[in-house]
Amino acid sequence: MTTVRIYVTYKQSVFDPQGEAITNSIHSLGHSEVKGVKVGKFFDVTIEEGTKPVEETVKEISEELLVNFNMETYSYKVLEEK
Amino acid sequence: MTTVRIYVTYKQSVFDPQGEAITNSIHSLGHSEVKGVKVGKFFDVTIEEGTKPVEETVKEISEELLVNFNMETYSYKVLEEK
Amino acid sequence: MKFAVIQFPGSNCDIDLYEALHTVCGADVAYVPSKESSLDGFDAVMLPGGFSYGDYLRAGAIARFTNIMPAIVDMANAGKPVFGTCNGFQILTEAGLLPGALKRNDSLKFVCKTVELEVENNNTIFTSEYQKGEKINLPIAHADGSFYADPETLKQIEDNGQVVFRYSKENPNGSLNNIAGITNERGNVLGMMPHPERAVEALLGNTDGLRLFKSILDHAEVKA
Amino acid sequence: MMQEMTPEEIKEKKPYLDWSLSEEEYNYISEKLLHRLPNYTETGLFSAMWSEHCSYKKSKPVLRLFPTKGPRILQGPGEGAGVVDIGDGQAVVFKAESHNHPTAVEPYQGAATGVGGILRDVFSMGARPVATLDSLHFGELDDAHTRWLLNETVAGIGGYGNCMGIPTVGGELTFDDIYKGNPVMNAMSVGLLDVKDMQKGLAQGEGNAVMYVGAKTGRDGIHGATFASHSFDSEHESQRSAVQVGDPFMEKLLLEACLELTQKHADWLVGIQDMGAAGIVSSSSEMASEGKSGMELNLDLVPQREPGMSAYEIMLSESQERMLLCVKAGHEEDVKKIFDFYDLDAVVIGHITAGHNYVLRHHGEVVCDIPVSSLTEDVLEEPSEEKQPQHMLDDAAKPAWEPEIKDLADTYKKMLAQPTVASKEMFTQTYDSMVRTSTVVGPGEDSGVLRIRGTHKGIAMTTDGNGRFIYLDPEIGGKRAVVEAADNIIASGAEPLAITDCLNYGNPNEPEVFWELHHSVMGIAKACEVLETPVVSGNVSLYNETDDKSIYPTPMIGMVGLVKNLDHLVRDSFQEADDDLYLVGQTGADYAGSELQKMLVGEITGSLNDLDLDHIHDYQMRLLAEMEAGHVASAHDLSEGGLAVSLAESSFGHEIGADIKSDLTSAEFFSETPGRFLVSVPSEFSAEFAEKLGQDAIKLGQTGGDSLKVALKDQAVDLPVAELKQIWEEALPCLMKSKD
Ligand SMILES: Nc1ncnc2c1ncn2[C@@H]1O[C@H](COP(=O)(O)OP(=O)(O)O)[C@@H](O)[C@H]1O
Ligand SMILES: [Mg+2]
Repeated sequence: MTTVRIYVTYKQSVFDPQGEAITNSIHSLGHSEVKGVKVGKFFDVTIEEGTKPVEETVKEISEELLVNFNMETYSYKVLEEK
Repeated sequence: MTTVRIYVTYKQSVFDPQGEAITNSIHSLGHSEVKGVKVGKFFDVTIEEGTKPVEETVKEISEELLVNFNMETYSYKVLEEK
Repeated sequence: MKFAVIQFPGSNCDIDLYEALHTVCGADVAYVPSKESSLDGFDAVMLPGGFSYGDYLRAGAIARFTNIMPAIVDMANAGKPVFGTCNGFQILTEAGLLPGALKRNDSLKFVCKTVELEVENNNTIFTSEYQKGEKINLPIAHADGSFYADPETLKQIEDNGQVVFRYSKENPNGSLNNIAGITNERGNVLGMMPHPERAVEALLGNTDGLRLFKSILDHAEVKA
Repeated sequence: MMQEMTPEEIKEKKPYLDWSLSEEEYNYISEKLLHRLPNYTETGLFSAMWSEHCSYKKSKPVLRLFPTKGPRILQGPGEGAGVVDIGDGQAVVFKAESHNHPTAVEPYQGAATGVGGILRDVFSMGARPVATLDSLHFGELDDAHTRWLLNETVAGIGGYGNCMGIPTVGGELTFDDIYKGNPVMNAMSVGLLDVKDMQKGLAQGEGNAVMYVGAKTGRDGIHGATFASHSFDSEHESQRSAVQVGDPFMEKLLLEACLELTQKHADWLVGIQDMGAAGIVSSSSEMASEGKSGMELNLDLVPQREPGMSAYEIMLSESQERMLLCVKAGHEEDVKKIFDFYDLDAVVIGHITAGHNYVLRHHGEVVCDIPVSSLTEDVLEEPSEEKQPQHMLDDAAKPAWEPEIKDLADTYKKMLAQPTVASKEMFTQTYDSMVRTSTVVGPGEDSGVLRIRGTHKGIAMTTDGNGRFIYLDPEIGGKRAVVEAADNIIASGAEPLAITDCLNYGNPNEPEVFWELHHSVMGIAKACEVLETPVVSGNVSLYNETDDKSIYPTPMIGMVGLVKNLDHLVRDSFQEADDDLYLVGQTGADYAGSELQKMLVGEITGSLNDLDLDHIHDYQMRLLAEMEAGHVASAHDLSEGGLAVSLAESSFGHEIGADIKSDLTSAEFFSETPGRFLVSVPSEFSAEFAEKLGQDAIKLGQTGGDSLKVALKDQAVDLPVAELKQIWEEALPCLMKSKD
């Protein structure tokens, strides 16, 4: 079993209203040292090796389902193998 | 400037309906090698050093705002410093 | 008895609460923007539904830092009636005035419909006009209404009789123990996902929520 | 940063062709309007403002056919939204908008920003939006991508409207493979206004300020207007950066701030307009044009979300949740204070100047200096070729299709499970339809109805359009669309007031498509005249095609009506047993384009029968008078699936059945002749009702029991209401779950 963490975020130029609202809230709490917040989501996907390389599965499910390339991009990292 | 990625997830014992739904969709796409998905969110927070240690800021904003300890937990990682 | 209806940025059921109290019940009520910091002169405080701060972090999470919150906490501590519906309930849990938390609905979808509830506890200042065990119908309209508390907290809430309303036919969101509304330990803070203020006029097809407001008003009269 | 091309390089390399400005237009602008070569920024402004989306250069000659005036009409097309007087110093304000292309690309945000945009149109008039409706046409649900598109689109509409706290109270949702690559997503917003607070998009008075309020400007949606004026082909991937993200929370603040300004301090304000397609340039130049003024803006003052934006990017950005105000000199700080309270930016970015020029400064340089009218009024109208579609000629030569119903019970059940007919509740219940506690009738009936607080009146609203009919015969189909909308309004006991429209068509450069546009507008216009429902606003969406295949011509009609006394509001569902049942309107052999044809044949063919609009209007009004007299218990118009479907739907609400006997054949039971109603009348009013409706109503039988007992000329059935209801309710949830 391998667990891969897939990170999905808005593309650079896409407006992130959540990040904006959270930044404002952090400032109103007095944390002026915080310069900005961007929000993303991640998926910890547990994959059974064997049939095909883990990378391939990750690529396929990201492109078919988890990511909308019109506005999002993704990256991933293998968390653990056991 | 330091960017810290703060990860927030439901506590282990809390049902994650989104992970469940995504697992089902992945299966219906034919990826039987995927055994499970857990969903979380992350916040990339850009912090200016100086006034106080970055860790302290992260801890404060997480506990005050970003995490609801009734149902969530968090972890973080320093992404880059420049 | 004077009611305050709090307007957080993004509240949108403020008019519903206001009109239910003012036009339908003839009560004395005023809007109070959450930028204000005082509730002097008010006897009860009502937190409306809506999407405070867009619900952008978690529903109700950002609203609890508004100026008015300390005054609401003071009202709660003073034993005055504090009521939150929908987003108001979410804010009350985020602020720690009520136990537990409200998660995303199990369906992952916003749901707006009328559901059946059982009045579990009519021995509160909010529900004295109802019968214990009575079934009533109230509208819900939320995406984050699945009540969650850890097992220990849940047991406490149940043992103390803090559960006031339970979904009785179907559970529309995945709430633990079918919980639709709870009070604090003292019983003067009520949070509920359903919208009694949407059910106070026959013209709109439902008056089952009216007695909740009448109960609060009765209680004030008895006290006075 | 990329170096901008010089005017000479532009002339030579013709980048404007990619921005959908033609060489002829470019030359006309250089030679006749400016008498010089436009620079890079100016060329960008022209290409956006001269796009079909902003200028209506192709559709304008056709749009002139619409009747737009009437005794109640306070504002027709041309402003943010139409305004119709409803008495007591109040008006209803409404408009519809299409967001088909953005929705096809990013359905959640495309639909959400479509709703956000139409709301701004309504509150820019000084009105509070009180209801939203949608009109959705999607591909068949056997396709996983379509199911995803639909789910996300509905979530986007709900996500925006629910957060704003504006109830979604009605709409339509139909399915046909023709919409597979190019779904139709139209949204309509209805607002209420005290007539004295009405605003216009106007800028004038030398020295008055131009103020920018709301969200910051980013690079999103640059060239959205030209994007909307383009066909899709699978290759234009790069256009996809036009995706905009909606921020309903910001818009809620903007709404409240703008209403505070227009309702309490209108005297500070000259005009207000939302920033929609082509962002700052279209709003500011249109306001200056309306006021016959000059305007000078300093782009360095525009609140910006991203560093290093060029003048071109700032002007063309379609960032959401922004408005432009013209404020009387001296009141800038007052206005700012209002917006400050809502934590919104409000910044003076320029002034009204003497003369008629539109001047932009950026980083201390003049980057644009052109006559205002060259952007707004001098646009070359584009003559279009048109030709009657070949399929119409072919169809006319063929004998009409005659359905054969072998097993009435089986056909009836299958009909109720057609996705276009089946219950849409699984979608509509994700919309908050009750917020602000004025919804008397929410989604699921003929019209949505809202009470007007402080009065005993209501407003009824509906969206209707059936592309299949328009495709078969644009002119007759156009008439039918308006009649269907009026039927829905009248079925609620409301008097039709006026319409808005969204004209969704394919590529207008195709002569057959332009013919469809022209002739359907002729039909709509004719029906609006006869039914006395002028067109007060609308929207045109062209180039709805994927890989050269156009959608059906799909005009959406959004109609609003007035319920004079809510005591006489009429619902769809049978209210009591033993009421008399009437069918109002004649039934003919109208099978071309029907749901029955689609279900049995799998395709749409044939010619439509024309309608007698005067006659329909006449009995519609007599029916309405009976409703307003309180003689009608329930009324439901007949549309997809004809009498069969309306009968079933009317029985579902309170699970009250009916017992009817009729000379109609089982085919006619499903016929879709327009202008018909199923009406239940308490027996004490039955005689009078029958007399008033005369030849135009046929008594069918009675309500009652828990089944539908239907005896037709050739077949009879007796089906339990509960069984039919279950079929109708479960059809869509089941289709949406299917795996393939
Ligand atoms: N997408 C939608 N959004 C909101 N309401 C909808 C939608 N689709 C259908 N409805 C509601 O469902 C009911 C039935 O729709 P439809 O079959 O189009 O009605 P009709 O044929 O009477 O125009 C209508 O009340 C309509 O308001
Ligand atoms: Mg109808």
